[in-house]
Amino acid sequence: MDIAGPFAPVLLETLSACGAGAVLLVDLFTPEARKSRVGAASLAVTAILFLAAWFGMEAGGETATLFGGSLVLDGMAVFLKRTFATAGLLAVLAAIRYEDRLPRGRGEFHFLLLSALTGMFLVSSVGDLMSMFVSLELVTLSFFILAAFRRERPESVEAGLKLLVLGSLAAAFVLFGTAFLYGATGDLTFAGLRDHLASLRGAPPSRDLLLGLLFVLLGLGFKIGMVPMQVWVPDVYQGAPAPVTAFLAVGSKAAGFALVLRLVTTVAGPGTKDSLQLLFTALAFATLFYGNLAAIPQTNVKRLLGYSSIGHCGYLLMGLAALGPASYYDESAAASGAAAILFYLLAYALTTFGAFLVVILFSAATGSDEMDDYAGLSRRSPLLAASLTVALLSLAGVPPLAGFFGKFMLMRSVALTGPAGFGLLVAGAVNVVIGLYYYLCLVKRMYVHPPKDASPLPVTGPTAALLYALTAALLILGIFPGAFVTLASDAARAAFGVGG
Amino acid sequence: MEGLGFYGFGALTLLGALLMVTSRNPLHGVLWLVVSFLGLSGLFGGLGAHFLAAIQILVYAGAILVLFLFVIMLLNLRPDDVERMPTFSLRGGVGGFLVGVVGFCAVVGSVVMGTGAFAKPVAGLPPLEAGAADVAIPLFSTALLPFEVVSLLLLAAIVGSVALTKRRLP
Amino acid sequence: MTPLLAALPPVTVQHYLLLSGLLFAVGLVGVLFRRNIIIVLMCLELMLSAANLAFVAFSRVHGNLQGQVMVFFSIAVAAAEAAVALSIIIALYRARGGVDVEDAAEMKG
Amino acid sequence: MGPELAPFAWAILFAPLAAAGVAGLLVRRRRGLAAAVAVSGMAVGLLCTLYLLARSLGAGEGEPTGFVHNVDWIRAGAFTARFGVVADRLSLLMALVVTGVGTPIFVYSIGYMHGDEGYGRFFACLSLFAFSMLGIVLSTNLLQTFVFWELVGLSSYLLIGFWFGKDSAVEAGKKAFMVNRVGDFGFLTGIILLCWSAASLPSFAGRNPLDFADLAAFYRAGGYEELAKASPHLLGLPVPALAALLVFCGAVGKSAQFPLHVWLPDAMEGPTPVSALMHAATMVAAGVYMICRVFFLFEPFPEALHAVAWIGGLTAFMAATIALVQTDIKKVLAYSTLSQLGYMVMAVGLAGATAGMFHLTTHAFFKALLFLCSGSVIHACHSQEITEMGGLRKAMPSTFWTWIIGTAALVAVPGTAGFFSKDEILAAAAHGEHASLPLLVVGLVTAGLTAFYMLRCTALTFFGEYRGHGHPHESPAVMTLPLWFLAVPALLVGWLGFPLLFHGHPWFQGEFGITGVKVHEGPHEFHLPLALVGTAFAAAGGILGWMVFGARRIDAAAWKERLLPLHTLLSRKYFLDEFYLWLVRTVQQGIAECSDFFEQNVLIRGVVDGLSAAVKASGRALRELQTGSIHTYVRFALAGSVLVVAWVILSAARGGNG
Repeated sequence: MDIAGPFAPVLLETLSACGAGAVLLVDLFTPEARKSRVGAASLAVTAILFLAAWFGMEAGGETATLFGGSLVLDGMAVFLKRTFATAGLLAVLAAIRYEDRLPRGRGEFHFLLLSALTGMFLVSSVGDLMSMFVSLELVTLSFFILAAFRRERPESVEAGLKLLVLGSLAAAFVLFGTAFLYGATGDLTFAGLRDHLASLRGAPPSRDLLLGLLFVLLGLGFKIGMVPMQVWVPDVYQGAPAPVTAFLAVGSKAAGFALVLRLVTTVAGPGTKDSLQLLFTALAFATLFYGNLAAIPQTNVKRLLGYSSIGHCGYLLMGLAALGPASYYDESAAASGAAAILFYLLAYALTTFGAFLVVILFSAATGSDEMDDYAGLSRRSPLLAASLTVALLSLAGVPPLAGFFGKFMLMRSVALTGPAGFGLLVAGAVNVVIGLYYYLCLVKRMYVHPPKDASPLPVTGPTAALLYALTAALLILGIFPGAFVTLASDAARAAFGVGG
Repeated sequence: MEGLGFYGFGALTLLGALLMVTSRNPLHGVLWLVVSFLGLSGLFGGLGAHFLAAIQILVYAGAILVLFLFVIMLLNLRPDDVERMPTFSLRGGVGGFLVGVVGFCAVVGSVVMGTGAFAKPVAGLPPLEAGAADVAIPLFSTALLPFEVVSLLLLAAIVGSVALTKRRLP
Repeated sequence: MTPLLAALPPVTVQHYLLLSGLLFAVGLVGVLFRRNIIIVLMCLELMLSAANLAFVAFSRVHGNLQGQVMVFFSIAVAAAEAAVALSIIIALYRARGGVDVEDAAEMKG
Repeated sequence: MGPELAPFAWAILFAPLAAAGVAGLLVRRRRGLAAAVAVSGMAVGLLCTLYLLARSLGAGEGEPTGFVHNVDWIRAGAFTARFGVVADRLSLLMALVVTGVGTPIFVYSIGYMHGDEGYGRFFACLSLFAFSMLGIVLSTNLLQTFVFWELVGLSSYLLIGFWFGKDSAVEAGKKAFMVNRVGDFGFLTGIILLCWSAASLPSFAGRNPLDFADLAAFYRAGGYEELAKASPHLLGLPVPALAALLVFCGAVGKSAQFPLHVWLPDAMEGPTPVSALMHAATMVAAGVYMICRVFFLFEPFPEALHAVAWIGGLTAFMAATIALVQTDIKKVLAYSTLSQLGYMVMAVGLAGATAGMFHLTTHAFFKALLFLCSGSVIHACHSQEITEMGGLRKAMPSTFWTWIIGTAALVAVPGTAGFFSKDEILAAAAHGEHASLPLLVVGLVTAGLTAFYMLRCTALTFFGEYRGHGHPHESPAVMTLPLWFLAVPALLVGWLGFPLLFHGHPWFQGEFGITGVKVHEGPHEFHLPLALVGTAFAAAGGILGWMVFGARRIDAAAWKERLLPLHTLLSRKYFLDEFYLWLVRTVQQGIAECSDFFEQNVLIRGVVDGLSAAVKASGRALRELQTGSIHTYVRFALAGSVLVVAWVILSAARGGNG
């Protein structure tokens, strides 16, 4: 369906930027008593974006470029945009459930959600480092404000401040690294970088290029919660308003991985593969164990999900470790790693929102995020308990839920690299067991422990429908992943230039 | 002449930066940072980036740092309000300094000094003079997308700042 | 004056890069050790500027203007970041009554 | 018999799922209807199984005895995963076990669950469990097996969590889930290793590395040698042998073999025979079934088979010694189950899939029967301690007689089901291709121990005086009828494997399904001398047990009345008692305590608890890092980044210069 003509490649970005402005205008002209219209307007925008992303874009179409190569729309970008559009829609739905606790600034809140979403759309298809930097900053900056948005709560401000200081440090890393990439290649486009590496004919790249690449990767590692840039994650997850946390968990991670993938597909070549595989294997190890071990003693649900999100970054890094030298399948191991990352991100988006929606509803009703207060939830609201259980099991990677298939694909891609990946496979397996342990601790509280306060928690019709839909989506993605796997794998193979 | 410019402005920049980092009074810190940015502007000029040299003074020194001053005065911060002592626990301080700062300098320094392509004297490079018009051409052609994104970014920053700071809580 | 200059080695791109690295490191020192959040913020700005210096130097090396255009964007981003950061600082001051980094350490573990 | 019968096979799989959906979502609050839906779902599965089995057995010479029906599930580039059903004698036999044991259990639950709040939900969960179990049974490929494998674990966890509502039981459920995951990840790693190594061979092209039939055909054509040559040795083993052992890890977890057996006795803790049954008759058998299904992976590697057989033998012996000293009726049966599972695994390692499957089938029926009986007893006595029972044979005649039938089958009284399957295993240990004298001894001793503890348990439960509280009475018909329903196969199912009787229909030999399980060449024999020796061991154990616990009680009563007149008899009794005490305290108790000590201290405390303590401690240590101070965070991030950059650049420099 071609509704935008030559502007089709920037359709989503344009729509969401205009939508953000429209939401501000609606806010401006809406009397105080009818502020729920703002949320409705924002919902309409994201619903249109969702439909446009899933039904208005061709996944297998030709790669389109605009702005002289600054913007590239290929299969990978389309897949990521669909993930972002889904996350954006769910974030706005979650935010509407949360609005009662926003005493002011609904318009601004939704505007910032949409501007972050615009940034994510841009990030998924940037073609040069300038666009990368500013799009990334658009996402980050929107999240600085969103995290601190409930400024009457000290935790929220603290979350914003921590995000700000570490995020700015990461931005400085990215900028410094970009400078060295520019110094080494004389160009700021991904194509230029690729040409430069191709001209080396398999020789390892110069050390200044490596320095630049590493600083950019570490700066992006901040977005995805990768060791050693992961320290902010638990505090910010705990302190930020819950819909923001969910959007941050999904959007920031996916945006970071979009860029890491873009960068790695650009630089992966005979001269860099060894270093990259070693690097990502080590980082995946550290990140996996850090996130999952530190999650065990947690008592706050949002904080637990924060540590778990670090763990999930570790799993995703396993897909990057598959980009190294492959003994049996050369390019296809790399492509399957990238495909696994894409699929995992989509599954993670749905799962995370499934979990956070329950967290939002629960804290709206009880004002608490403590795990102990979840005791006996199954008796107070079977639907909430069941939805959260399904989401947690999907995070843990239990079949037939979406998370299982994602982990299976990641592990498969690591296995395809041959015996070199064996240690990482074992580490992944061990971490799945650890992860299961702490998720089950929460499940146990909900189903076994007696409730302190037995009053039922009612769930209204639309919310229940949303919970059912998310649970169904997790099952569908786990049981019939075929279509999505095909999309992800076509996208990844196109990005690596593997035929078929 | 090239040499004089670099050493002079470089020393100014570094000195300003060091004094900013060590100043107890944030007000003094801002002023030292202005000095440092003036030096940086001189360095930009020496490298032929005349437009950026002007921007550095107009935007950084003229706008951003004034905003800092404004906030410091708004909050009425005095030196002893905040900095009772810097956090310098022995372990974190020495470890952070050694691994972080010294390690950073060592890595970057060794890479810079080890790359032969950067050993060329600047004076020998082909001249590059970039005034406003020269920078504007790529800015509005090849770099149009980031330019548009920056406009959105600034809008988001404005909206966000207003949302975070406006006084009235209904 | 002249003998002093003559005694110094000719200025190479490395000099600019080392200066840029040093400025970045000075910024790092501030972020690592200062408690006044405003100073920390200024140090972050200094780090961005240090990267800008490297960009301009590389722009001179390669003889193209891409680096300078990037610096333009970097300054714009820095401005936006400063505005947001200062508003968060004001919110922090209202919530905690101070601007000490160590005050914002309630969430941990 | 061909794919035109596929609808029946799909019906076996999806009837319980449909029942779960209807019972769970539509009629959850209408108790009777939910139960009826669940029972009929199982009954449909049972009927379809019986029909297909009849067709398979009735297949004429040269006609296929099974079929595979696949649909493409996920297709992504070079990777295709299928979803399908396989109906051959192996899978149909297992399906018969699941549905044939499952149906009476469902009926029994109607009575046992009477008055429970979550009646409808319970039946939905039970049906879901049956669906996942049948999914493993009918699976055509490794990935599908793995998915249902996990689903079985999950649904049993849900059932335990649902049913107990008390902390220790859910801890047990969690432990079961966790320990199983350890095995499962061996399994998954094995699958991936196998796929990776097989798919890398050019001669494998065109086949699906996950598919049982494709893999089996490849192995039968000698592909394993190529595989072993093409890939490097890992841990001193050729890759296909390592993959086989890793796949076996999955079975070790699910079938509760040493050293992952620790979860099974705990899973019995709860008061319900229904939930325990899953851990006795069907779910734990999944591991044995799975290694039978992929037996072709083990067949070419004697070292792998030996490992399997020894793990099985060790489990069988160890669990039997522990069972000797248990006083909880369900714990006795739990350790007995462990022991019998070990027997099955040993059988697979020694004789091949057919013997293992034979014992699995007979065991499923009589162990299910014994568990239902124990449930009936617990229902009547409100206690699980056999020291608080006694004399129940008069109060509960149906339960008593069916228990006796089950015990006879377990003890392997000639003519009962257990006799034939146990004989086959002993014969394999004595005369088979991989015969092993030590394992024969283990098998015989275990047979004796089995008889001993079962007689002890029977004597203490059903004979003598009632020592508990209240007045035990027989359970309602809805509970006793399933007992009789199961008693029939417990007595008779063994004859199916008796070669002299079914000479024309060799059930447990020859080509045994699409994956070409084939060990016994030539006609199967019945080994009379060995059968006698085995029976003698069992009889010795049984008589000793009876003397000590049955006979002693009668005489002990008499002894109190007539203290002096029968002095010599008494002294003899005393001698026996002392001997028994000595035997139990020093030898058996010693072995049992050693095993128990090993399990409690080394395995649970040392490995399981130690690991979890280490994990928790490191979690807390990492937590210390998260001080909340931005300075700490910046320092960590910066120091980490600098180290990463320095490491990569230095290693790249070394690589570049060197």
